[in-house]
Amino acid sequence: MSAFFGKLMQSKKNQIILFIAYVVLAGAGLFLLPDSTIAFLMLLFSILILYHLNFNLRAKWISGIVILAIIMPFIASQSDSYQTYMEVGTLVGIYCAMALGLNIVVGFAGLLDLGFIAFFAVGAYSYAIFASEQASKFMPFGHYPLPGGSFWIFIIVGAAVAALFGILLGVPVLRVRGDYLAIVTLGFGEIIRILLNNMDHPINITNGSMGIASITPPNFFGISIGSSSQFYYIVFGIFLVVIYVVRKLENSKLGRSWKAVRDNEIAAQAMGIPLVKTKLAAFAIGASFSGMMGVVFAAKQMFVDATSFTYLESTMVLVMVILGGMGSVPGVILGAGVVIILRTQVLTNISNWLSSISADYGISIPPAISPEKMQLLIFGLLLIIFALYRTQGLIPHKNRKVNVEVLKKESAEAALAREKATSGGADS
Amino acid sequence: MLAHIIQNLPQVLIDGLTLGVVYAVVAIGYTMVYGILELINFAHGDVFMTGAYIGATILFLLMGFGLLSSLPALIVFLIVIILAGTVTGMLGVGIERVAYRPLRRKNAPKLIALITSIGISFVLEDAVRFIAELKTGNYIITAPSMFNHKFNIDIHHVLPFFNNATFQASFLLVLVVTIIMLISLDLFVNKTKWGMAMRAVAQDRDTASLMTINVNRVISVTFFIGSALGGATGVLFMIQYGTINPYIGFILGIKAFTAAVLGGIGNIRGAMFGGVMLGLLEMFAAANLSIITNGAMGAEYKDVFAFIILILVLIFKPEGLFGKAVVEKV
Amino acid sequence: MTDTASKHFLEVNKIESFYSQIQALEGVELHIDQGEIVTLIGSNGAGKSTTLKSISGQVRPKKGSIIFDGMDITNNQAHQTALLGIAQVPEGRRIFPRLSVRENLQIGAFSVKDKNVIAERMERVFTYFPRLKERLSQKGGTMSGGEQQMLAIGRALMMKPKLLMLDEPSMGLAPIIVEQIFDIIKEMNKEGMTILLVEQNAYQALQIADRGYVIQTGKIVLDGKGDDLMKNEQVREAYLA
Amino acid sequence: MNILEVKNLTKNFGGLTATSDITMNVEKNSITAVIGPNGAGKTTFFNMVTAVYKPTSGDILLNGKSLVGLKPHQVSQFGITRTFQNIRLFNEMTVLENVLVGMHQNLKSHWIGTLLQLPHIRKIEEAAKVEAYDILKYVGLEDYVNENAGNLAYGAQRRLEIGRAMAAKPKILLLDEPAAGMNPKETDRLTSLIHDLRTKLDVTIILIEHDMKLVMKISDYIYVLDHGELIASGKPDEIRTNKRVIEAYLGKGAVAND
Amino acid sequence: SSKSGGSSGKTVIEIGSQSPLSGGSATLGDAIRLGAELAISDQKAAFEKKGFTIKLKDLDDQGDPKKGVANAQILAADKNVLALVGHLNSGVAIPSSEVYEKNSLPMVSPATTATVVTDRKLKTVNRICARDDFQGPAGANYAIKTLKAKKIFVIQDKTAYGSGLADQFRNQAKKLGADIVGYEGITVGETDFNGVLSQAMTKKPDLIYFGGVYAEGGLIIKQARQKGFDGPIMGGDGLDSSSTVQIAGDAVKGVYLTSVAGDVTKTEKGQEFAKKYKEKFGKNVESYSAYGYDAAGVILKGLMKAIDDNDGKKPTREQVTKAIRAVKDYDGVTTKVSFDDKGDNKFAKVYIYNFDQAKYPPVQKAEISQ
Ligand SMILES: Nc1ncnc2c1ncn2[C@@H]1O[C@H](COP(=O)(O)OP(=O)(O)OP(=O)(O)O)[C@@H](O)[C@H]1O
Ligand SMILES: Nc1ncnc2c1ncn2[C@@H]1O[C@H](COP(=O)(O)OP(=O)(O)OP(=O)(O)O)[C@@H](O)[C@H]1O
Ligand SMILES: CC(C)C[C@H](N)C(=O)O
Ligand SMILES: [Mg+2]
Ligand SMILES: [Mg+2]
Repeated sequence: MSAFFGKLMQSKKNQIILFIAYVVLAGAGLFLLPDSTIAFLMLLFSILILYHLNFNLRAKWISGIVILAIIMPFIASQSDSYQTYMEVGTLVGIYCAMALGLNIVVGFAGLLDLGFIAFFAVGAYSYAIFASEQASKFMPFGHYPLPGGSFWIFIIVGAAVAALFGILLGVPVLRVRGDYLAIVTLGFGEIIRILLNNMDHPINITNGSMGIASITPPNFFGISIGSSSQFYYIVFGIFLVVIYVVRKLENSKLGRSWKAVRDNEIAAQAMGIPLVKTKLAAFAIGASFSGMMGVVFAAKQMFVDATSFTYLESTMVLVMVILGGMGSVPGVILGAGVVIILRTQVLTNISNWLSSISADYGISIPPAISPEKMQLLIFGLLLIIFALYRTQGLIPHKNRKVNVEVLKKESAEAALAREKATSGGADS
Repeated sequence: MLAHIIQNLPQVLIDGLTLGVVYAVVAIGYTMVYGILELINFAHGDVFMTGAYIGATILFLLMGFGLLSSLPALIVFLIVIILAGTVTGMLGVGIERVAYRPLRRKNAPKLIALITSIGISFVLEDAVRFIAELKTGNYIITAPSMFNHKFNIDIHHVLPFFNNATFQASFLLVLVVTIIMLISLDLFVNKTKWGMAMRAVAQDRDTASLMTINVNRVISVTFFIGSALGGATGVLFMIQYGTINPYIGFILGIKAFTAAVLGGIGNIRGAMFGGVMLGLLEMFAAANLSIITNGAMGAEYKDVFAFIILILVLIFKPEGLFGKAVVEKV
Repeated sequence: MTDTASKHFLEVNKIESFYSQIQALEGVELHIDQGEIVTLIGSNGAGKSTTLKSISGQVRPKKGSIIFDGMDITNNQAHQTALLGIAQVPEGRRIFPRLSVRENLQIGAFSVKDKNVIAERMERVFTYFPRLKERLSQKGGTMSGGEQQMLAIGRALMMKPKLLMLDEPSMGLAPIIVEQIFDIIKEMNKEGMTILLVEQNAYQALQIADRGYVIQTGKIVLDGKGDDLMKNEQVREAYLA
Repeated sequence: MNILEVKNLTKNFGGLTATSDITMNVEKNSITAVIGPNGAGKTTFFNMVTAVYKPTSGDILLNGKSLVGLKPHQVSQFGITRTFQNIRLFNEMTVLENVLVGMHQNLKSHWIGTLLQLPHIRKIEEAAKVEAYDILKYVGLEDYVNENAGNLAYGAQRRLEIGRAMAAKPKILLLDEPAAGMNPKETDRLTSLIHDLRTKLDVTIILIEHDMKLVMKISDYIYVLDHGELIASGKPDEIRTNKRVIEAYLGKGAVAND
Repeated sequence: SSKSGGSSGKTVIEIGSQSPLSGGSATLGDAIRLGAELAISDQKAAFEKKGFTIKLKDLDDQGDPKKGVANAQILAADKNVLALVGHLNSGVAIPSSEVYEKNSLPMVSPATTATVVTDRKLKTVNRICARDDFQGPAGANYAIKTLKAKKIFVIQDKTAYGSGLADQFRNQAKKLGADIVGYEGITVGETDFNGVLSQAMTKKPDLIYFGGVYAEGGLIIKQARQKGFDGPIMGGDGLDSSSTVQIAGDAVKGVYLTSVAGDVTKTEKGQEFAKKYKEKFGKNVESYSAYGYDAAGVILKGLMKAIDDNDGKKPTREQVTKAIRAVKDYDGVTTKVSFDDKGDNKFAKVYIYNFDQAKYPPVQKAEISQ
């Protein structure tokens, strides 16, 4: 059976046909079934399948974007759960970008960061403060809330402010090494959270534990953006940019410097890599992704308070990175997707389903162990199982391989050219 | 202002010490596991919590047999703490078997164990909650009160600029027991062959096994000791604070981990010192911050205060207070 | 397990060892008799270290078997094999960096209970390497390269094994010490220790060895008496300058 | 002309004097060897030149400018690159990437340019790969281009270290026991490789090595350390017969063998 | 689960519920859910008659705003869900209600007291309990006028609820001329509050006020007593739980609290409810059990009205939203309900309780209407 399947998948044409069939099937399921979470997940799963097929890279990218930006939203829009699906999609996008940012810090540069959510918070608050009445409580000039159009500028501002904080955090990092870093970052994250939760006096900057409510929704050429399906596209856009940046950086000079520092600091320095600058770059760039998404998050929730930025959140982002496969971009994306979908959708659905069958069959479960309460337990078990069975992560990191044949050829050509040049020089 | 702070000092010291020794012993669990596996065992705070529940269970069982009233409190206490420590120790060994050893066998990257430890942490919290709630209807458990005789230190009489301080008998108990635990552990690790084996395993597992050291056994023993200490501390915690719930391990875990780092992670004396210092710092900050800042910052900033001190310490002594700078021969 | 297999002190039967997917040994076969000095030579990456690691249990062969003193140790854990009396001086020294020199030596005799025996053996090591005695409380990791090598050899001697496997013991040592190392090996051998020696310094290795094996890309391609191998045209061509 | 001058260099570790009052001059484009018994202070000397350790006292001058007080990466940027006695590769990176990192300081491809996909940046990166491949061919690792460096056998790792250091195109190349872990045949190849390197890269080489055959064959000048002190210096023939050197370091056999 | 069939071929209508079922304040969260469940099972028959099966869809918001919002999306997407009982925590209710508003899904909260909840004037947001700007001042009045407190030390838990309430209390107390000798924050989840209490002791207050929930409040009470504080300690509805007694033990004596929930055991109706509750779930009632029950009751009343107005067909959410807001003089087990234009209950009262022994419920001392 599997041999047959293997053979079937060998030909590219078969792959294309089967893949399209799968997408159509999942899409039809999403379209036709009234409650189609499974079909929705199947459709998302197609991206993972796509990743494993051996199409060329461009075809994969295009099909992936088409599925996520057109097919999925369109079909889902026919469903009652449209906004739910889009909300899940939006959250996945937000956390993917954040996890990709953390991946730069942890996966590439090898710096364990337990307070990463702070940058998200900084981004969120920077928009929340200025896009609500809040700013007028301490700003002597200007009119607040700023109009929804400012959102677009704030995406950049959020990135910049978060990057700045990243550098700020970097300063103690210059001296602290290895796992001591973990605790410094944890402390930093907690400090930021506590400050945000308390800066309502003497000057009211963050409105303290009451949080900031009534944040102005973004405005796109006069259209006010409020629904998850709209945010989905904003997030999707940012997400594509982030992926592009990460992929390019990974194989750039800077990316190699990160990995060199991660693998061996002393040797990296001996090769002329400045430790401080390289680490700071990792912190700043990683943080900036988080900051951008923080802005989006604030705009989407229309309310922020410090409870969204706890230490547990930081560890969740870290879980996404490690679970997905440290340093592996597709892995980290998958990790974020799995964790978010589990937490927001699957676990809730499972527990609902359990309690509805127990109700249907008239089984009375003591309130102490009712399935609604078991989400964390199931999540914990799943984490353990994942980790034990995918020890290298869901999609383990692989170093990009160069094509040796091409190098060989180019090297020969270059040698020939050099030879010509020297003999030519001799001629004249 | 200063007068206020000074008046309060004896009480703040006592309270800080109480909290500090609890941090210290839990911190040792972190430090030991970290020292040997370079793993931040996120589940350790919850092992501590489970120990408290196990202790409570034993206490209630004893009460059920009517032993609580017939035996001297100290004997009951010893039974409970030893039994609870042992059971928690075995729990720790079990966790290591299930969640960490398979990873080691598969040569997984170090950080993946972080995931299983977080998973274990969730599972422990919820499992304890279910069981407690199922048995008692409420997951918050209040232990029968023991050692709640109150003492008053009449220091004001001797040194009039101090206010009097009070503490309960349980404070003395906590202090004495933790000091005994800490000293015996320190001796064990620094003076016995097992201790040397632990340090060797920590530094190079493969080579340690070439020296006839059974690496898995050493790790099991480490987990047993760390977890047993955690469990025993859980019992002390229950006696000192009276009430336990399944979530006490979370924040306490973070604090204890912080303390371990402050002292120099992997270093047992460091963990002790870091724990006590953190307890004192926190207590001092909570009691005095708003006096010092004239109301601009209150007790809610105590963790900021503690973390800033931590960061400062690490900036000036990056290997923690007791850690030795690891000179890497190049 | 099988007693029929115990013709030799150590028997390595067609073992195949892997590093995850990569095959490093493709059926290595060799044997050592009690009291012999046997050397294993081969170029970089041939599989010498992997062979030693397979015997000591650090790498578990997927196929084949290893019999030591009549016991099948193929699937032993490393510490079990070590307890049977097989010591290894690992490639790259692998000193415990944060243990002192003294502790590094003590741990070599981890299975020995008697303190006097440990002290005795330590004295013996000091006669070979007086430098170690001068530096008893220095952290192993801060010793110079050659000092670490001495420590690694000394640590293995502390175990007083039945079979001593040395992975490039002369590496990083001053010429004057290298000579001494080979003397020590001979001396140990005279006292009854069986030796398996991996050396880049093939010349000297073959000189003191009773027999030798040549390994190439994971397979034994040649074996014979030490002298014979030294004269072998192929060997001279490949390994001796 | 002296490219590197070392003046009264001393390093103490607590009570231990690892190098004591060393003065050396290294001539441009020469091959200079530093030899001596184990623990003599050779590696410590390298560590001070590359700013891994700060000298207790004394000075190190590169073309007349002091290097003391610089950061390791700055020293590297001034054109001094080294290999390590206990190998330090980037284990989780491929063999090719290791060499590319070696080339970094001469690689003019800023990451912002990479992000913008500027064509000339791509060209630079592409050319760098070809050059890295050439270097790998040179050190005989062309079959391991995509292998993780940590998976190489010991000898191969040594050669990769040399390749990585070469890639930096240094003015001064410090090699710490490059032949350790190589058999005589391989050492021979390495000898000619180092020899070629000097002319090919126009580089000054300082080398620590216990393989006397190699040292005597390629060194222009030799310094001998013992217990942190300079006990002799001179041309190979002078050193070979120096009584003090034989006693402390070479041993009788070594002389006979040669 | 949208099998529109149901067990007997009837149209399914679901009532959502969101409250923390796990975590620190689960005692109260669970009570809300169980109260709602009881209300639904009580009225199941009435709806069956009209051809509808009503069901509870209960979700755990974990006291976490993000989880609350995600759950809100799930509920909003389920077209069978026409209304929702919840939340417990103001901090969760505020962002979640933005989602409800967008989806016209009406919510009736039994317990969120923060002012912002209804001050945003959302059409879908209602609550049957009193507001903190009523509860806090009521507490202050009692503390100063009845308990004669002059120097008050305020501690709060730095959550939207705790600081909101403590702020309201402080402002009123100041107005009445009391001296606020300290105003300190603590961290939710911690267990040792001796530091703050030491500070309090040096200020020699004659009353300590705590804005927060029982998990921390219980310990503060206990530790304050251990420190030798024997004056009155006062708190808000967050302390109105059997868990306060469970945690504080004997120390709870002399604790006063304001609550927005009335004592069910005072009326016959209430006692009957408590009995039924205990029978069905094997637990004693908590402060918010009856409020969960009444919140669901209000929803069901509105729903029934909407069905009738819609000729017996399943109404739209908009219809239900309007019908619920229009509920007049609903007579529940503990409270009467009529909503004003913000969604606040005109009949909401604040009650003052005192623990005179270590037993829940405490003794009702006063009942204050607006
Ligand atoms: N950890 C590893 N992961 C993957 N491959 C490895 C690993 N260690 C060794 N190898 C490969 O296994 C083969 C044999 O290596 P081994 O170390 O046994 O060689 P060796 O003969 O000891 O070489 P050397 O003389 O350089 O020490 C080599 O091709 C090497 O690349
Ligand atoms: N960080 C350190 N702390 C203490 N002692 C040190 C440190 N580094 C080196 N030493 C000591 O200084 C001396 C010189 O060491 P170094 O590494 O320079 O020797 P070397 O000449 O390179 O020897 P080898 O040929 O064995 O590599 C040695 O005795 C060593 O133990
Ligand atoms: C149980 C209470 C603490 C809930 C509180 N009334 C709130 O609005 O959050
Ligand atoms: Mg080898
Ligand atoms: Mg050296």
